[in-house]
Amino acid sequence: MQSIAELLGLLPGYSSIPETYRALIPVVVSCVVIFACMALAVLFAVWLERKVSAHIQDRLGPMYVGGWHGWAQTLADAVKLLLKEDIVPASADKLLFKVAPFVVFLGAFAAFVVIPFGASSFVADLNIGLLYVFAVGSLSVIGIIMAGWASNNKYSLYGGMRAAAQIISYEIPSAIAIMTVVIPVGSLSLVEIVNAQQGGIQNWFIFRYPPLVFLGFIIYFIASLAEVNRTPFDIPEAESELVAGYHTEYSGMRFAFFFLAEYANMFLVASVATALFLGGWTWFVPESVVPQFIPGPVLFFGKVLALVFVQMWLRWSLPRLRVDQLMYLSWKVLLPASLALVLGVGWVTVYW
Amino acid sequence: MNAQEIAALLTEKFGGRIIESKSDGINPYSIVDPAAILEISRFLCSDERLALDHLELLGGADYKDRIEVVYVLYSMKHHHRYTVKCRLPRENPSLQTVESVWKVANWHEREAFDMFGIVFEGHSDLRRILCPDDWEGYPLRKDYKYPTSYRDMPV
Amino acid sequence: MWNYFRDIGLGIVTVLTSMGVAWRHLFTRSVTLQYPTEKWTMPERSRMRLFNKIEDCIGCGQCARACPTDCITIQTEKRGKDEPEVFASDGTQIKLRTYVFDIDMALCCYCSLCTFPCPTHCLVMTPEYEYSVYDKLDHIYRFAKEKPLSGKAQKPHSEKTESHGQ
Amino acid sequence: MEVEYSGDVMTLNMGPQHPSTHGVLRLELKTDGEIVAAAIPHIGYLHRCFEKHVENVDYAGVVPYTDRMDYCAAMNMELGYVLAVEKLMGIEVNNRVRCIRIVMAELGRIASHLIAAGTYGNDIGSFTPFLWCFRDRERILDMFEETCGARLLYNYNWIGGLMFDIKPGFEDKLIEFLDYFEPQVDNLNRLLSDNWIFIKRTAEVGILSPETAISYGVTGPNLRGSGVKFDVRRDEPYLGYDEFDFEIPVGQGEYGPVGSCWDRYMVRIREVKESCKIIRQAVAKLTPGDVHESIPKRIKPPAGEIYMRTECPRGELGYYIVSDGGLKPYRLKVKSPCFTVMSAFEEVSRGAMISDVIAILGSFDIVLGEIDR
Repeated sequence: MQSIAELLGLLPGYSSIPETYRALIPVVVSCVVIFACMALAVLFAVWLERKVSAHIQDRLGPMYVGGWHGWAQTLADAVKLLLKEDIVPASADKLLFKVAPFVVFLGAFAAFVVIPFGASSFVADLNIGLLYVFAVGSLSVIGIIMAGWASNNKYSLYGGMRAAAQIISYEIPSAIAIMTVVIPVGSLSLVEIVNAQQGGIQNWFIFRYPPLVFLGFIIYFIASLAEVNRTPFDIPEAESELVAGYHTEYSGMRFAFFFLAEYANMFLVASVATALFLGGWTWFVPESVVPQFIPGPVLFFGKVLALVFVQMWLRWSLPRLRVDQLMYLSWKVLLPASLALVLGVGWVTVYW
Repeated sequence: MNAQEIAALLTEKFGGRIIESKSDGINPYSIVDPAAILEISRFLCSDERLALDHLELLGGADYKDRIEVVYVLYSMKHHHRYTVKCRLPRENPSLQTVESVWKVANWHEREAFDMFGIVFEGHSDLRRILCPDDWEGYPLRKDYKYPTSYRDMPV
Repeated sequence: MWNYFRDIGLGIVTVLTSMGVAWRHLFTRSVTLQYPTEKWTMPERSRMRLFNKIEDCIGCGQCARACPTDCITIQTEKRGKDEPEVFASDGTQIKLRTYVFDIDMALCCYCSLCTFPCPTHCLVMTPEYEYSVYDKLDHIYRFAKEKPLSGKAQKPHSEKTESHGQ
Repeated sequence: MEVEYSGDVMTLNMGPQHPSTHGVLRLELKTDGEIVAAAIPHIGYLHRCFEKHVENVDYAGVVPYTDRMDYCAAMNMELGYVLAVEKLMGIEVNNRVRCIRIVMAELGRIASHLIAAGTYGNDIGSFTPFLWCFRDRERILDMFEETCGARLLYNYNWIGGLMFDIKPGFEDKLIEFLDYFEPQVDNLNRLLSDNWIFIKRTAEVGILSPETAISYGVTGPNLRGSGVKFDVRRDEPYLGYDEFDFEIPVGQGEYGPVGSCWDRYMVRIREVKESCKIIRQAVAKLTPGDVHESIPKRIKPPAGEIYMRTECPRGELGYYIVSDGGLKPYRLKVKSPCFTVMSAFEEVSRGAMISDVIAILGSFDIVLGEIDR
C-alpha cells in the first residue's frame, strides 16, 4: 500500500487533496487493484478447471471462443451471466436472498487484504494477519446459510446446513495445523512468516522438522479443501444429491458471485498455504547462488496456481464423501493428528 | 418337477378348485378358482417340492368375455416354472392379494389394477401406479375409449 | 484401532492411485471431435432422414403399411389409359400417380422397416442427420411432384398429425 | 439400520426432475435431518402404455417399440421379444444368426453396464468415470451403427433373423475393441471401484439380503449382488448360451455385508469381463450362413401364449405374449426387471441417509423407460 501511495503521489495535483481524503485514496485504489487481479485470476482458474477436467476425461474442453484453446470462454460466460435475468423466487426471503451472494463474496475478498503477494506488495501487514484471514474467511458461512435459508427451497436448506456444519468443523483442524508454522515463527503476521522462510527451498516450512510440518501442510490442505467446498468435500452443493445445494435457486449475476466466491476462496486457501508453507514470494535457491530473476508476486502466483491445480486434479479424480464420513474425517482423523503435530512441533522448537 | 407333476400335485391337493390344467405345450398352466388363489399361492411358494418362490410375472389379460390374471412362477431352488391363471368376470373383477406370499406382487397388482381395474382385496396400497391418480378408465381393456383430453389438456 | 489406521492408510493409497490414473489421462489424446468443423464419416448403413426418389415410386403403399408409427401418407390415383406409360429406373411400370407422398420425420422412429418392402428400392434412409427446423411442421417432407388429375385437393398433413395421438 | 425417529419429519420431493433419479422418477423422502425415514417411489412419469401400443401394430412393428423400453440396452430388449415370438412360431434360426445375436447382446450388455458404472460414479460424485465409460461405449455404438445403421434404437433383431449381416472385417474390429477395452476396465477399477472413498460410500449401505431379493423378484446383477448365483443364460439357456464358457459373478461382500451397493456395482464390472469372454467365443463359432434365411413372409403366430425370458443387462426380461392367431399381438405383457427392483427400493432404503438413497438408487441401475413402459 505504501508503494501505491508513493505512485499516487506522483500524480499532479494529488497533494492538493485534503489530508483526510488523501489517506483514503490508496486504500480504495489497492482494493480495486486486488479485486481486478482476483477477478482475472478467477476467470483464468475457471478456464483452467474446464481444461483440466476435459483433459482428464479425454476431451478438449472449450475450444472456440477467443481462438486459442477457447481462452475467452469464461469471459463470454461471465458476460452471459451478467446479461441474464435475475430471478428471485416468489416465496423467497427477498432481502436475504439478494444480500447472501455478496456476503459470501465479501468473506473471500476481504481476506486477500493481508495476503503478501510480494516483499512489498500487500495491502496491510496486520500483526494478527492469520487470525484475520480465519475470521473474515468464516464470513462466507453466514452468507451460505443466508442463501440456503432465504431460497425457501429444501435442497438449498440442506446445502446451507451441510455447509455450516462442514466449514465450521474443518476450521478447527486447519487452524491447528497452521500452528505448526506459527509456533516456530512466533508471529501471526503473514509477512513475518514469509520472511522467516527466506534463503532457499530448504528454509520453506514445508521442509522444516521433517516430516512434522509437511504433515501439517497436508492436514491444512485437506481441511482447506473442505472449507472451500471442493470435491471430495463438496457435499453442500453435491450435484447428484442436492441439485446445486445452497445456490440452487440463484441465477444470473448472483449466481456468478457465488461462482466468483468459490474460486476466490480456492485462491485464498492456496495463497495462505503458499505463504505459510511454500515460502511465499521467496526464491527456490539462496540469492547468493542464483539471483531471483522472477518478480516475487509472479513467483507467489505460480505457487498458488500449482496448489489450485492440485485442487482441481483432486476434484476430477475422487468421489464425494458422505456427511457422517466427512465429520468422521474432521473430528476423528484430522483433529487428533493436528493436535499431535502441534505437540510435536512445540516439543521440537523448545528442546531441539 | 415337470409341468405334469406340478399339475398332478395341485389337483391332488386342491381337487375341484383347480378348474383346468393344460400341462403340454410351450407354456403349461393351471386355471384355478379365484377364491382360492391365496391358499394355492401359499402352497406353491412354501411347499418343499415346488418352492416356487419367484413370482416372475403377474398380469392381467382381457379376453372380451372374461379377464384373466396370470401368475408366472419360477423356483430358484428347483429351476422349474409353472403358470397359474384365474378367470374373473369383466364386471368388477376382484380377487385376493398375494402380497403376503411374494412381496413383489404389491406393485404388480397395482399395475394390474391400474390397467384392468382388477381389485385385489386386502392389498395394502391399491392405488394407480403408472397412470395419474385421477385417470379415468382402464387402458388395457379391449373396450377402452381413448380420452380426448385430460384435465382440459388435449391428449 | 486396526480398522482406524487401515482406513486412513487405504484411503491415502487409493486416493493417490486414483490421482495417478487421472494424471496419466491428462496427457492422452482426446477422443472427441470438434463437431461443426470436423465430422464423422457416416457409415453407409446409417439410418437418418428418409428420402424417396419419387420418380421410381410406384405408389404401392407397402412402406406406409409397414410403418409402426404411420408417419408416411400416400395418396394415389390410377393413371389414365391415354397417358404415356411411365417406368421406374428398374423397369417397373408405374401404374399409379402418387400425388401425395408425405413423410413426417417428426413422427418417424427411424426403424427402417419401410425401406425393406419397397419393390423399387426408391425409399431409402440417408446418412443426412442435420435437418433441424424451427417449426415442427417443417419436418413433413413432401416428395410428390405430380398433381392429381381428378382434382382432389391435397389433404393437409397437419390435420392428420393433430389427430395422431392414438 | 435401526433408527429412532424423534424430530419433525420433513417431506423432500426428489424428482421427477433431479440430476440423479436416472430419468423422471419421483422419490418422496420423509427425512429427519439427513436420515431418510421412508423413501416412497412414484413412477409413471414416462408411461406411454407400450402394452396398448403393441396391440395395434403388427409383430414386426413391435420391435422398434421394444427398443424404446430400455433405451440403454435396446439390443437386449428386442432380442427377448424376438426370441419369444420365434418360440411361439417354432422358428429355428441358423448358427450365424445365433452367434451374431449373442455378440450383439453381449456388446449391448457391456454398453449398458458401462452406463451403469459411469452414472454410478457420477452419483457418488466422481464425474470422470462417467465420461471414460461413455468413451468406450461410443466405440460399441460405432460398431452397432456400422452394422445396422442406428446408434441407440437398433431394430436389428428381426423375427427369424437379423436386419443385416455383419460387415466383412467386423470380427477384426471386434477383437481389436476387446483388446483395447479389457485394460480399460482395470483402469476404471483403479480410478473408482477400488477407491476407498467409493468403497466407504457404497460397501455398507443398501443391503439387500438374498431372501428379500427373491421375495421382491429382484433379478439380474442386483440379485447376483446379493450372492444368489442365478443367471437365465446359465439356468434356462436360450440361443445356446450353455455352449459358452463363462462365469457368473456374484457379490462376495469383500468390504462389508453381502448385497451392498458395492457388490451390485462390482457384479456389473465383473460381468463386463465375462461378456468379453463370451464375445470372443462367439466370434470363434461364427459360421457362414444367410441371416435372412428363416424370416417368415408373414408373421402370423398360431393362437396360444408364451412366456419367454432373457437375461438383459438389468435383470431378466420376460415377454408374455398372447396370440389369437392374428397379425397383431392380442396381449403383450412385459416383466420389467427395473420395475420389480424398484418395488424393493422402499424397504432397502429405509433408515439410510440422503446420500445413501442416491447411492442405492444408482446401484439398482434403473431405466425409467422400462419401468414405466
